[in-house]
Amino acid sequence: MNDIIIKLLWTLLGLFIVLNWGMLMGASMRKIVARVAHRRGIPIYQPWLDLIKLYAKRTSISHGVMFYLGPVFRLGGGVGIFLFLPLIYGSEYWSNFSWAGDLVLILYFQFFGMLGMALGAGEGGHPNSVIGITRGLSQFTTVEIPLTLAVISLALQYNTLSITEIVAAQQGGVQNWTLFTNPVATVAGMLSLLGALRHAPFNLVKAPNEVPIGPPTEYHSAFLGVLRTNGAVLHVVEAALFMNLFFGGATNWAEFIIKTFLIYFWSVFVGVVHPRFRIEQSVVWFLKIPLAIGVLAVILYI
Amino acid sequence: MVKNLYIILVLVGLGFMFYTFADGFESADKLNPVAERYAKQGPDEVGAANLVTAVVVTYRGLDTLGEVTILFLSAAIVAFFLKVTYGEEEKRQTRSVSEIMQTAARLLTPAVFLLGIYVFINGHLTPGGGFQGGAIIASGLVLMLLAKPNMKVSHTLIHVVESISGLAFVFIGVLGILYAGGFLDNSLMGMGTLGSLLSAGVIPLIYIFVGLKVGAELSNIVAHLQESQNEA
Amino acid sequence: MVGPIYIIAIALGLAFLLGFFKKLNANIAQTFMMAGVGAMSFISVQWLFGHLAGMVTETVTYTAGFKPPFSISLQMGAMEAGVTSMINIFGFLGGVYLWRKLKEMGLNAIIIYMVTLMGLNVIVLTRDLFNLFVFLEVSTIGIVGLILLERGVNTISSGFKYLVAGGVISSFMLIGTIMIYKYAGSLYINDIITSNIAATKGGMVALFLLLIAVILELKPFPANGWALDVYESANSGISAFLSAGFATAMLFVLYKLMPMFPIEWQAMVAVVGGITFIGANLLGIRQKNAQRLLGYSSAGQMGLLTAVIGLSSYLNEQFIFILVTILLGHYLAKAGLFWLAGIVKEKEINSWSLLRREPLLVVLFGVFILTLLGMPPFPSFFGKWELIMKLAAGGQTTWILAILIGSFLEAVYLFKWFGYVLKGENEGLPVLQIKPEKIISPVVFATVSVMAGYYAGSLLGETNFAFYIPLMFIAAIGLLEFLPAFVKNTFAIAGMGYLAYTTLPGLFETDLLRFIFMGIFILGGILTLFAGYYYKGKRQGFYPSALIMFAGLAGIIQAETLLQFFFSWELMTIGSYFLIIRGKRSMTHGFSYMLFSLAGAYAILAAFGMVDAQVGNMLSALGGVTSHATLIFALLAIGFMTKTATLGLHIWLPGAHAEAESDVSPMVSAILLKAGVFGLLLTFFGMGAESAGNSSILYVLGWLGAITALVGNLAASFQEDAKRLLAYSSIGQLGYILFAYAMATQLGWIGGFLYVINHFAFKAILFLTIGAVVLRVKTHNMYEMGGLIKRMPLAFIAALIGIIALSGVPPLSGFAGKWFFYNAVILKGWYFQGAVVFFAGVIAFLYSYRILQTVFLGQLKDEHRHVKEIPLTFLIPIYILVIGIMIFSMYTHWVLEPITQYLTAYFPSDPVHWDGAAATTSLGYWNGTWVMYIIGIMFVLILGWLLWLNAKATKVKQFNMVFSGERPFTPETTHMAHNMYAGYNKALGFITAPGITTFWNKVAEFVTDAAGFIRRIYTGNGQTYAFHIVAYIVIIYFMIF
Amino acid sequence: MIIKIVAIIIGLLIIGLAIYALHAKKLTVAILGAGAVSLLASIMFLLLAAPDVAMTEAAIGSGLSTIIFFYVLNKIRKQNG
Amino acid sequence: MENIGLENIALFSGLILSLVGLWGLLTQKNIIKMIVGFALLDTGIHLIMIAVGYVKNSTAPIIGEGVTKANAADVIADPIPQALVLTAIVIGLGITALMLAYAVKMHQKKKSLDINHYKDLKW
Repeated sequence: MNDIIIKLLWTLLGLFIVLNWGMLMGASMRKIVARVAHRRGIPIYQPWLDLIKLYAKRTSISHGVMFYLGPVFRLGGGVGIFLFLPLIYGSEYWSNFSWAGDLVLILYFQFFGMLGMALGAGEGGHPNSVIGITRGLSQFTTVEIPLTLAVISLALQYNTLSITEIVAAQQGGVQNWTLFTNPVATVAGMLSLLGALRHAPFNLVKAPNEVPIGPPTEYHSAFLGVLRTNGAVLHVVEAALFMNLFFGGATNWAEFIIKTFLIYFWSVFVGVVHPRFRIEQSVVWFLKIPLAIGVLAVILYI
Repeated sequence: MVKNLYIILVLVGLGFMFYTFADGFESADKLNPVAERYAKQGPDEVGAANLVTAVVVTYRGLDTLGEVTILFLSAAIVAFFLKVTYGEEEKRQTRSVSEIMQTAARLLTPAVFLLGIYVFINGHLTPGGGFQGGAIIASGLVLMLLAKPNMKVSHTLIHVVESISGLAFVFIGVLGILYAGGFLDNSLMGMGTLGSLLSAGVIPLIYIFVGLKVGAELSNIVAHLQESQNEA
Repeated sequence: MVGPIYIIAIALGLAFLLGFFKKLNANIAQTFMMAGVGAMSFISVQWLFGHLAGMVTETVTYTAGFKPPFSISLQMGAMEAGVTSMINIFGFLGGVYLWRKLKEMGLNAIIIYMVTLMGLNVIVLTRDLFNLFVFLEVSTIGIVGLILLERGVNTISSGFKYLVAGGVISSFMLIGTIMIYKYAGSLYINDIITSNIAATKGGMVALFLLLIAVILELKPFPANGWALDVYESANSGISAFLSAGFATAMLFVLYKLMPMFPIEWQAMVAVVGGITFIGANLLGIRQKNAQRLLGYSSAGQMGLLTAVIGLSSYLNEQFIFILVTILLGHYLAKAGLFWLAGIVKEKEINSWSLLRREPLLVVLFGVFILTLLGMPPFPSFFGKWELIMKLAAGGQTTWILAILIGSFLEAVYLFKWFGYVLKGENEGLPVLQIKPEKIISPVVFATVSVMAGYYAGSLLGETNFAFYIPLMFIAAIGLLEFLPAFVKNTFAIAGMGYLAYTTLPGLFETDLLRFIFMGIFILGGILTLFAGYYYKGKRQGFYPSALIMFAGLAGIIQAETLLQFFFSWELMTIGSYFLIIRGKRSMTHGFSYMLFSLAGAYAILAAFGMVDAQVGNMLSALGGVTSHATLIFALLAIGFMTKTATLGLHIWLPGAHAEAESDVSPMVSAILLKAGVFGLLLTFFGMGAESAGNSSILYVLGWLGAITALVGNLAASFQEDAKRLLAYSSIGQLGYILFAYAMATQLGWIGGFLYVINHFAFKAILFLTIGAVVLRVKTHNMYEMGGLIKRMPLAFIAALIGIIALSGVPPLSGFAGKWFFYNAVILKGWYFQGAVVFFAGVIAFLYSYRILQTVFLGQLKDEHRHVKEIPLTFLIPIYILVIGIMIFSMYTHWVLEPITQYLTAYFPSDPVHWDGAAATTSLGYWNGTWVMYIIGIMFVLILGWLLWLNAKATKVKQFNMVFSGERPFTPETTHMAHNMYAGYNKALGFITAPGITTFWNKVAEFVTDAAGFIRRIYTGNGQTYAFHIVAYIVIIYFMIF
Repeated sequence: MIIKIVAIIIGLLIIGLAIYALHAKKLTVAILGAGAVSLLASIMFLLLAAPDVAMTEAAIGSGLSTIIFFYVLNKIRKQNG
Repeated sequence: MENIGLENIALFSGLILSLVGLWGLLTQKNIIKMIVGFALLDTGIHLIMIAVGYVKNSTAPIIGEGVTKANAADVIADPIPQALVLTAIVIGLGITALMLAYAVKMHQKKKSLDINHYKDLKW
């Protein structure tokens, strides 16, 4: 019993680290993007302020039960991935609850949050949220394919679906990273990451610059706070997943922070230099080059 | 025309098929075993001098029954079909028939009837029999009708004759099962002397009935046709 | 025993006697006639019973006191007794049926009727060739007379055509007969058989003429236009006479004379019959006139029987059985249908809907149609079964194909007709006037058909009494049709419960595979039946149909022999067809369902034939097949895939499932589809997946399953109709299942089982929920719904659980399937198929979201502001399933571990290890229970946190939302539901282009066009028909000489 | 020998009359032709030692049949008129 | 001439007469003529049948002048085909009468004897 409580405490600590790191990373990215566009950008502490403000807001309205549950699902999705993901290789405590399920569990748990969010936003009754969701789902379907193929390739390469074992196989030097041992799969995975994180050019879903659109339209105050929390957690966790799969994992928090930052940066960087796709364009795009690369990745390991 | 060509083609094919029958066709020098038995034993078994009659009435009696049935059916159908609906009773044929014709018919008709009866009574002895006799009787009726187109033939009479003779035919047949070797067995009655009128078992009896029946049925057909002439 | 000669004596004596009474009261005359026919029937039936009881032996009656060949003899063997019984009993019932007509037409008609019947008797009995000819003429002339019961110009001209054709045919017969006499020296059939007549060319030609004349009397395609006109225009009682009486007798003549002909001609007879069977049935497709249609069918059936006679050398000891059962089926059904045609008095088959005014007539119609088609439990089913088995044993694959094609074509028009009867607007249908004397005979024949079916089945030595218990139960329910629905529903559920009680425990001990499927069938049956309490009134026809389906389903599980399996399979198909077409607009879909099912069933039948030929009748012996194993495997797979709606064979499913009633959709979707899966599993288990041929088929099936999943899911995403969406989703899910089983590895099959159970549970939940919602909101279109969560929250929760289970999101059971898939795919090496499947799995989110969003979320429509929660009768089964699915998700290992053990027998390598809830493979691991716990706790914690933060959240009105300062529009325009995935459709919609539907439509079009083209040979000109006859003779002559 | 020649002549006549009957413009001629064919056939039967058949053919084939034909023809004429 | 017997002549005439009759039945548009054709076909068949029953140089199968019970088997023609023909003739008459009755009724309905006018039922 003690074990579990201690485990739980460590996990909560990890979650806290990840959350803060996520916010910091998000803020710094926005800063970078702003600088590229010759703007000053937000102060680096802005996300914290936002979050506190949102959680503290008094007005709160609800459109119904599912509306209420939507953010819960959403954050549950992010935290869930965190829970099933081993963060630091070799550390029993930082491996969270990854013993309950392997890579497949994480791949499919991504949908948990998406689906709940989508339904919650749907109950809000705002037409734009539905539009956003349909776009998001549409895009996500094809984003998954290269990732799936990359995962299959990895499973073939390492003969396992356990993330811990995949990381273990990459220890012993940079040359053992999947990035170098299986570059094709890495490329496929990284392209998929672009879509998964929904940065430009695949950000029509959120379309941050237009009038309120996308799933969060109706959400505000604590609801939005929960969503923001999830955003921060999810970004880090997604990056951590890719780190584990392709970049040798992390043996300590420093390595974790550097690698996740770079992975995250990659997605932002691509977004800055590319215009936005329409949904059917991105759907088709993922079915072309990334798909081909994914297929190649598998073929190489047959 | 193309169609006729097809027909010719098909008929030529048929001719080709038929040619296999004609090709090398030779009549036998002697009778086959079945016919031979009829020839050898027929006079004794059946007692009929006319072996064709023996075959028709006895050996293949069932065929004859079927044949009578067919005529019966045809008569019934024609009657059933051309059921006369006298729209206007008076609208009869008015064409007059010549005096000579009428007289001749009046004289000839009984003779024709008698001839018919003669033919079927002697069916087991000489050529002829029930069918021919019946046909002759019907011709007599035609003669009558020619002379008197407006004559109303008594259907009741025809039907009674037809029914009685038909029933008698069947009855004799059944008696054969009960008292002799089988349906239509000839040996129900004595064979008599070959060549005499009262011989050949029940053949004369049957032929009388067949003759009456055929005569009645053919008359029936003719009468119906005649009456339908006057149909409204 | 009263001798057969008395048949003649009675009929003729009576006929001549009646002549006395030209003016006699027709009633009395008719009573005499019926007494006479009754006596004839008695004579033949007593002989039949004597033969059946073994009391008498083949008896020959001599006439004129001489033995054949010197006189004509009548033979009364078992066959003769049977056939004359058939003819006379038909004659009696037909007389009852025609009572009024005959009376109206008078004495002559009565006499003709009786004499014609007598003629047919003699045709059957006589052993003399010329006598045969004479009485054939008697019958022909009699029929020509009977045609005149109707006096329309068409009837008369068709009678003339018949007469001309009959005259030509009998001329050839006469030439043949006399030439046979010439060469054989005898007219006694036995003599001719023993004589060496075929040695000479002339003798051969003579025999040929006789044979072809007999065949022509059976109305072979295409030389049968003359008969069709009569069938069409004669009084229906007479058409029945022609079809059931005359054709039966003529068929027997062919049978009787067959030994006369050289053995090589059997092939010719068979081919002629086969061409007729296919040709006549093909032309039937375009036919609209009911009686003419029956005429085509009649010709077709005679063709089949002719083929059977021609194929007798392959059928060995079962020849008689096959001949008699198929003949009996034809006889009963055709007579019955013609009689019904007379009751309906509508010419066009699409006006037959007025039968619906009388449920009894519908039942009769159904019995006759199914009898005709050889469906269980009717006699011809067993005949066709044995036929295929024996042909397969003889290696006659082409023949099997031909017979199945012909049967299929026949089914096409019969079921189309059936559809017209069962469906359409009830409004404005005139009331049927049924005279009592017209209904007796069909009822008797329908009853006989059922009993004969049972008898035929028991003759095959199957212990199939057990199979009749459910049928009796169904019949009992059928008799209780007058009771209100809820009473019948209770009976039905009780019956299912009893079935569960008697079967499930035993199966649990012995066979897990069967236990699982039986559990799904029975449990699903009870739950979906429970929803039926919602319906008020009598719900006529529902319970018999549903129970027939469930009886079939239970039967395929319990079947031990191939025959039992196929019997149950067809039973299930019929029951489900009836269920499906109950929907308002489901006729066309039910029709295509039936066609695909039948085609599939025929594929199965063909495969079973080949199996039976090699290893016998036991289902368990499937594995012993050695030759043609791959073909058998493929045929079985195709057959079963018509039921699982695999891509290419799926076009029936969406409509059939979507348009069915609310509680029928889950029956046919969640439950019925599993029958196909069960069949596939039997095949895979039975035949093994190891052999090279099979594994390459499985490879194809794997791809097929994957693509089916993709296309099904994609198409589901683009539907506007909620039930159609679910239907397409079923296609996709069944694609997964096919894929899983095609992998033929332990992991794959575990995944497959998981999907089977999972799909059953969530699809039942979803269809019940959506069906109930549809009942409430009265529309299928999702864009006309929306916001219903406010009105029916319980329905929403159920649907949500169902959707989560469907989409494979952890922690519900769907994920377990995905997990096994990943492991299986990678270990099997089917990476790209796997990728397609996973892609399909992601696409499932699109429609999952769509159905939840557009039905339950978004804007509530004004007209739905007061709809009620879905009915309790639906909620109860739904929530039982919801609880079930939760338990199954949490403790998946309770089910999967035994399955793993079960499968170890087939896959000894054992890649999955179970340690409590934790599953481990060489690749990965997964602990369902813990995942559930972790996610549950986390979810509760976050929810609690949000509640703490946001405790005072107030509910706002529907239109209170962020809308750029504008007031939103109406619910209709604000509800984004129509064409939801427009962008996606633009990108990938081409995949769902209805190419397959178009393909099948083109096929159908081609067939109907062909039928339309070929049937132009029937110009209506009597002369042309006569020419056809002559040309037919000549052509066949030149083909065999 | 003479019988044979007679038979051949009768045979030829039969065929010729038959063709003539079928191609006659007038129906009465056609019917009479058929009757004549029947009559000739009955002579042929006589030659072939079948007096019974000859009688029958003469009485029925050429006699009654022809009469019936004429009745029908007459009837049809009346229907036309 | 020697090897052509009476029976050959009869058979040949019969066969050709049948073909002619059939030709008439198949080509004549007039219903009455079709029936005439049918009657000819029938007569042809009767000829064939009698030809089959003929035995070389035989006499009628009637016991009387020249035919005794003893020599009957050697001198008579086969009685069976003759009996059959008797039946066939009567049957032919029945059918012909029926056809004619039909012709009358058909004509009554449509006032036409052309077989081409009676094809309302087809396909």
